[in-house]
Amino acid sequence: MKTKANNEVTLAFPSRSSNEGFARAAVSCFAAQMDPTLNELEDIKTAVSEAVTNAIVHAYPDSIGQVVVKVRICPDQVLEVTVRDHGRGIPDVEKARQPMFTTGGEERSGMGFTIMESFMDRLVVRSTPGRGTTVVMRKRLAPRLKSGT
Amino acid sequence: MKTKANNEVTLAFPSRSSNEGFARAAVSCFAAQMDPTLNELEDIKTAVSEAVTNAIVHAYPDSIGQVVVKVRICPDQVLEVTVRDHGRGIPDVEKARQPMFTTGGEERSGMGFTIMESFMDRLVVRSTPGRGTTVVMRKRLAPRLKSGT
Amino acid sequence: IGEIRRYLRDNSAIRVSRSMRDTAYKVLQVRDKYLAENQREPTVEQIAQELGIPREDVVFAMDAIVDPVSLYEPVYS
Ligand SMILES: Nc1ncnc2c1ncn2[C@@H]1O[C@H](COP(=O)(O)OP(=O)(O)O)[C@@H](O)[C@H]1O
Ligand SMILES: Nc1ncnc2c1ncn2[C@@H]1O[C@H](COP(=O)(O)OP(=O)(O)O)[C@@H](O)[C@H]1O
Ligand SMILES: [Mg+2]
Ligand SMILES: [Mg+2]
Repeated sequence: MKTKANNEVTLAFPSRSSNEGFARAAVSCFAAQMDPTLNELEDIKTAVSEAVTNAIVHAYPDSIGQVVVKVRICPDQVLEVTVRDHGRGIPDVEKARQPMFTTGGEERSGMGFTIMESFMDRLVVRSTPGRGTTVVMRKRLAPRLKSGT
Repeated sequence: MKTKANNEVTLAFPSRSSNEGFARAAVSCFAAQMDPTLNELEDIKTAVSEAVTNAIVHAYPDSIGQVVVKVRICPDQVLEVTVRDHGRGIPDVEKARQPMFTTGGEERSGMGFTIMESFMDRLVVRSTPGRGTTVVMRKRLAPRLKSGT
Repeated sequence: IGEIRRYLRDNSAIRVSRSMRDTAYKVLQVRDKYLAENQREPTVEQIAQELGIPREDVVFAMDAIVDPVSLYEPVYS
């Protein structure tokens, strides 16, 4: 089910680690249209950072592939961020989403999906092994008070 | 002739005026990888702003269409920004590039292309009436001195 | 003349990271002041208006500082 967006942007870039920071910054520049608080922005950036990092390190472990991030501003102050790769995919999504589950060895915490879940309101993960992964995250921002005080 | 890029990003968004600020900010976030000076970044932002504004106001005067911005970091500190639309196109590009030429009435200065030319090193404009316009701008940033003094 | 030239060169060589830290520092000051006065978080637009800069610049600046604590250290102390 797709909500109609008021505005949206698509970003596409190669899976280089230097682009993680770019993606995070670009999403927050776009989300700035919704007039968020700094805290809301921090939550969004943290979640985007985890999802994009996964596409960079897990989807394309030994090569450079395309990462596509779509940001949509939906009615009722809802922000939707989709991160898509065409990398190796996840064989068991339910298992991958468990806290501390990682295939990444020592330097990975296995907390990426857990962080996305807790900083956003909704997380949908679709994946096909060998075909790629799509992560959809939504967050509803607090309603804006009319300024005046 | 296409130079190989070290890194690149593509942004696609609808031609809403609120996206002009986003495009400018996103390009500068990406260009930040080149460690530009503030002046260089200001030049880039000004040029991008003119090109994107043209796509928003001239390419799609009474409708919303797609604007695609591609940013490439090329060897030798060269930044290339391409702004493409599929709007109404420009019948006479040479004339349109002249300082003060505008079809936009009172509130337009006709200085957009002149600004792009002077803030960037190179400007290529290709357009087909009824099909759209592509603006390619390149700027070579000053070589970075090794920091230390 | 050498003096001026050196000044110009140094001045134009200000890196974005430095200027962003500067803005980020001001953003955090405005946020803290607003929070103290209103008991709630200001929005990005409120901060942008207070500083007279575009919303995107507020956001961009906040991104430039990974560790907010470091902001208060060398340059400004
Ligand atoms: N985009 C992706 N492509 C392939 N595998 C992924 C992707 N995202 C996550 N995974 C798998 O899910 C696991 C859990 O991810 P996450 O919770 O972010 O923890 P971590 O990244 O620390 O391992 C990863 O170890 C990896 O096996
Ligand atoms: N993307 C575009 N699509 C259609 N026409 C364009 C586009 N960009 C520029 N033009 C035409 O070129 C003219 C000159 O552009 P510019 O130098 O930016 O001045 P201004 O925007 O102030 O008119 C515009 O008035 C318009 O007729
Ligand atoms: Mg992870
Ligand atoms: Mg113009």
